Amino acid sequence: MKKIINQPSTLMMEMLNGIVMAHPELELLRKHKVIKRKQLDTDKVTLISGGGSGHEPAHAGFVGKGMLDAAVCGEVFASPSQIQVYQAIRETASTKGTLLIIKNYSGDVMNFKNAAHLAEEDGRKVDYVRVEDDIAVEDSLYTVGRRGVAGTVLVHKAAGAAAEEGRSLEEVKRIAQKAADNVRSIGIALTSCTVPAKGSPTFQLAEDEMEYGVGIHGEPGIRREKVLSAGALAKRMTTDVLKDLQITEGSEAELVVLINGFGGTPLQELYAFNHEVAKELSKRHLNVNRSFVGNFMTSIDMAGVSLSILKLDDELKTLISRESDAPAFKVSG
Amino acid sequence: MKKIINQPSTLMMEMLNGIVMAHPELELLRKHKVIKRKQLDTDKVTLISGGGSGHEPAHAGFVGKGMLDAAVCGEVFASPSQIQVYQAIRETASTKGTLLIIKNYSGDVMNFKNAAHLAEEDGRKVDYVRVEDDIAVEDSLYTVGRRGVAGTVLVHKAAGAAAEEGRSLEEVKRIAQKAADNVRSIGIALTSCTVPAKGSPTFQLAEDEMEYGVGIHGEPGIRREKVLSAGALAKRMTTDVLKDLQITEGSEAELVVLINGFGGTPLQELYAFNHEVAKELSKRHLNVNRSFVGNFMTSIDMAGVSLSILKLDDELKTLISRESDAPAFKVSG
Amino acid sequence: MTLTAKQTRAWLLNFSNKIHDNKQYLSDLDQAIGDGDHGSNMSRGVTAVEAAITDESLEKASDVMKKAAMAMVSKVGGASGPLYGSAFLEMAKVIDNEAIARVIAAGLDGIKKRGKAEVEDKTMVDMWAPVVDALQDGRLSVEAIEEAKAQTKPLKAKKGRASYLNERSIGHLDPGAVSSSYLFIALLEEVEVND
Amino acid sequence: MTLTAKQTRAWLLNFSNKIHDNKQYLSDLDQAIGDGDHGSNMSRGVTAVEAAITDESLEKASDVMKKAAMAMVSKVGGASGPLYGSAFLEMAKVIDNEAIARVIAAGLDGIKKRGKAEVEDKTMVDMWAPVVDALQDGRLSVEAIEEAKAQTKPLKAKKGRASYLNERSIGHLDPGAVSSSYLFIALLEEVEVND
Ligand SMILES: Nc1ncnc2c1ncn2[C@@H]1O[C@H](COP(=O)(O)OP(=O)(O)O)[C@@H](O)[C@H]1O
Ligand SMILES: Nc1ncnc2c1ncn2[C@@H]1O[C@H](COP(=O)(O)OP(=O)(O)O)[C@@H](O)[C@H]1O
Ligand SMILES: [Mg+2]
Ligand SMILES: [Mg+2]
Ligand SMILES: [Mg+2]
Ligand SMILES: [Mg+2]
Repeated sequence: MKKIINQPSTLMMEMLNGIVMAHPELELLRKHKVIKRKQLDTDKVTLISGGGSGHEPAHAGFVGKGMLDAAVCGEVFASPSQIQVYQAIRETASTKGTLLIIKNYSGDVMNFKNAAHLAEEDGRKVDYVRVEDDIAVEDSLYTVGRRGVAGTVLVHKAAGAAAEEGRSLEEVKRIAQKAADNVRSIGIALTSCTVPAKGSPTFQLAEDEMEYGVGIHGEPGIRREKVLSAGALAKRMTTDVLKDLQITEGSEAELVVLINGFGGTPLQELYAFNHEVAKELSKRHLNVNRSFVGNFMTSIDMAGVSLSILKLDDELKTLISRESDAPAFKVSG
Repeated sequence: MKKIINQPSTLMMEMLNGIVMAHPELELLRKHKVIKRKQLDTDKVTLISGGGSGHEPAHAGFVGKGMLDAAVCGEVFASPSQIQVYQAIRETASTKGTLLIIKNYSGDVMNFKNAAHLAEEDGRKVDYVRVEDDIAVEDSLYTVGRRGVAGTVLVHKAAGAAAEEGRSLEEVKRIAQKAADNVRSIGIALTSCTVPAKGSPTFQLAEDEMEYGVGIHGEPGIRREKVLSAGALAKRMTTDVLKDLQITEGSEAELVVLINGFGGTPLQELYAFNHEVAKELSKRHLNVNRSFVGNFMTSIDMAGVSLSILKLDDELKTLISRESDAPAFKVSG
Repeated sequence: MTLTAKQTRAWLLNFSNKIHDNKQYLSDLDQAIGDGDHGSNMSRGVTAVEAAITDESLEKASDVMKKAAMAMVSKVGGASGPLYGSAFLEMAKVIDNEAIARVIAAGLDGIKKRGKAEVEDKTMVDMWAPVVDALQDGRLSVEAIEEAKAQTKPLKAKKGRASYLNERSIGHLDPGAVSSSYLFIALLEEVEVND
Repeated sequence: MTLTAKQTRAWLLNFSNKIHDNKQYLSDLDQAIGDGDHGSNMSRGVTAVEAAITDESLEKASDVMKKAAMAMVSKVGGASGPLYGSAFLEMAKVIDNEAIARVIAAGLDGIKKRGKAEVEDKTMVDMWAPVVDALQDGRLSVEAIEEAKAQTKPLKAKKGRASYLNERSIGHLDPGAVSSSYLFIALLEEVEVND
């Protein structure tokens, strides 16, 4: 394993320190591994997200004006404990209540929900929304739903803008839920990530292989296949996502596209991939309102890309283009 | 070679298209591979930089308010031709003249300088500054000076802020030169990049090896060594850079730190490395004014990091903290 | 027969040792159908458990169990933290008054309530449920535990991270079932359960 | 003897073929002490040269050479683009009136003016300078070219990207000297230069 680290056990705390040094508008609650805005507006709904580490810039990079108020940071790929989340809720309480945005993984869901219950027992107003945007996982009665992946960032954005307007908890939740209901993602990997504590890649792929439908924790994808060209990949991923969103050719709805690198893929390829996706959408006479390209929800150093598409209505369209000023998600408004 | 591409020969144009799609405030002059601001202020000094591709987000990602007006894009690791640069100068001309910011590589210098001469023959006011921040290269009478690497981004920032104020070409050049004179960098690599047209890594390193003093084009470093821990690496790199800048313990000058990932290193490690560098600086009683952490001047998919330090005076301090709104360099001001 | 604080402590410390010894193995199992961290999650958890239960002033088995539950819940994120936490918490509620079969049954209920998994969903439930049955019949043995463990292999996961793999989850042991197997082997080693 | 447009075209097309044939080799050489793109840079350049000089209406050798120079300058970034461009441009100025030795000498001057390199700086100058000498003595041969090429190996680079490597540049051929060697072998194959 080649990494610029001291030892895996101290990496996370060093990283959190490094984040607040680079972004002095953020504050680290060391004991609970919570990164929060230094200046909280206690008169708006508090938005909290988080999860395991290893997805940087998620979620600390999304704390800031127009996005989150706090990110609760678990160990690499492990949800934060309910105590951490509970403390985050306490430390960022506002008069309007708190909304938790949870990526749908059993660990995250259990810990965030338990924390919400603990806080409610204190008499606080807390609600939550689960994001389940990954279409790689079949939606069926027998599973725990789908995974929450990069689409979550767009849920932060929409809910963040609504909260910033001073809307009620119910309203902000409605917006978050609407964004979550209208965003879908699919990801592929060319290489596996290497979890520092483990020191070796989580899976092995041959030079001509990729995994289609990977998660963001080094979980294998749903199929192992031969590598495709950027164009063929864009066509397939776009088709799959649009189908799941039930968007047909020529649909009026404007779309937000998020091209997310998993950490090891150069920006060069991400931008070129954006071009391929745009070509696919324009072939289908669909309108892109905005596209975001970069590393947003990574899987440490994995090479690969995910495509997320959010279907806008007028309300979401307005909110998505509002100003945001988080380290890893700045929109000029 | 595992990349998400169609073929190497079309990658660059696809990438440039993908960039302007994601950033509609930018415009691509397809014929000359120039990315420029859509809205130019013809009453401020025009700032142009550029160079080979493969350094994304450099330089297109630094085109925007408070930074550059245009980036001229060469093929992967090859300077743009003088014709391209000349056309960029023509297409972005302002009443106050044009400043070229050149990374010190023979190819870049020759092509940008020739372009400046061509434009001067048209009666235009054009000047240039060379950035030579890489201390890996010994400064000697017999070499062509040092390489220009990630420190160049801070030169863009300072000069960009000065230009935005409406200063004269001479003034903007003075600022750019001052920033260039006060910034130094050093980089290390854990893996080589893979140039798409070549398809195999430019150099090979064993599992326990790193290259100290690498450039940003896959050039080997000045020494091949055993991998160091993040702390030991930060200590050595910080010491080397400070020494070259002649900054001694307890010096009053405030510093800007730029931790630059080469493309394949996860943000996790970059932030943790920022923490180690901050520790080294604070041990020496030095004051960090600001630190920037991320992928700014990459070498495609190389794993590694560079450290740049800019020594501030009051003037540079003001300029560095001015607002900037380029896709890859947003400062809130 | 009910457990004493001393027995409970010995049981959990034995469990803890087994987790540490098999940390890498548990992560390897999780690598195949999950995200490769079950060993480190559990080892972080039991380290906290050890620290929490060494306090000699804990007089009742329920005190020890409650401390262990809190340690798991606060130190282990991931799915296994709250699940073991719930199990231990429910066990703490009855451990001072009920026989061991009823205690483990209470733990199983905690897991099922928290994780909504049923038998054959390829989770730790597939270890706890057969163990409860065996205890009720007074025939819990290492063999029975190993048997239950092996039974998770052909199952298709329906809960937890492995469920996202669908067909590809078949043919691998469930990591949580394996870590739970150490809990019950430790129980056999420390306590005479089948009397 | 001065070159005709036809001879010049044949010479440059032959050069172009050699570059295409050795594209990978040139990049490999550049990989050792540079950034591994000299082959692709040159091949992009000569492709543009081919297209520019096929125009049969170019009547003078200088017209052909000027077109080639512009093609190199506009299509090749990197260090080699402006250097070959300057060489060809300076050669164009004299090619209609001077003997070949003077033509190559003019090219060499262009390179030196543009790149500020001297002999033994481990650049293409170390190919052009001995070739000029040999031409002046009427003894240019493949052996002399190969000899000059080999001479670049022990040198330490003082100009260009390889100079950043310092000591580590020793022991490798200079890629630009090698690509220039094809220019002169092509010249030998197309023109009787030593008369
Ligand atoms: N809903 C659930 N009910 C019961 N057990 C579960 C459930 N979800 C996961 N598990 C158990 O947790 C184990 C994985 O734990 P761990 O790897 O520590 O957490 P994570 O999956 O969050 O990385 C699985 O092997 C399984 O036994
Ligand atoms: N200053 C210079 N003077 C003469 N030749 C030079 C100079 N700099 C570079 N070269 C030549 O250019 C060659 C490298 O060209 P190339 O790889 O195409 O450009 P780059 O170095 O920009 O990648 C070197 O091998 C050398 O022969
Ligand atoms: Mg996990
Ligand atoms: Mg080059
Ligand atoms: Mg796991
Ligand atoms: Mg080169």
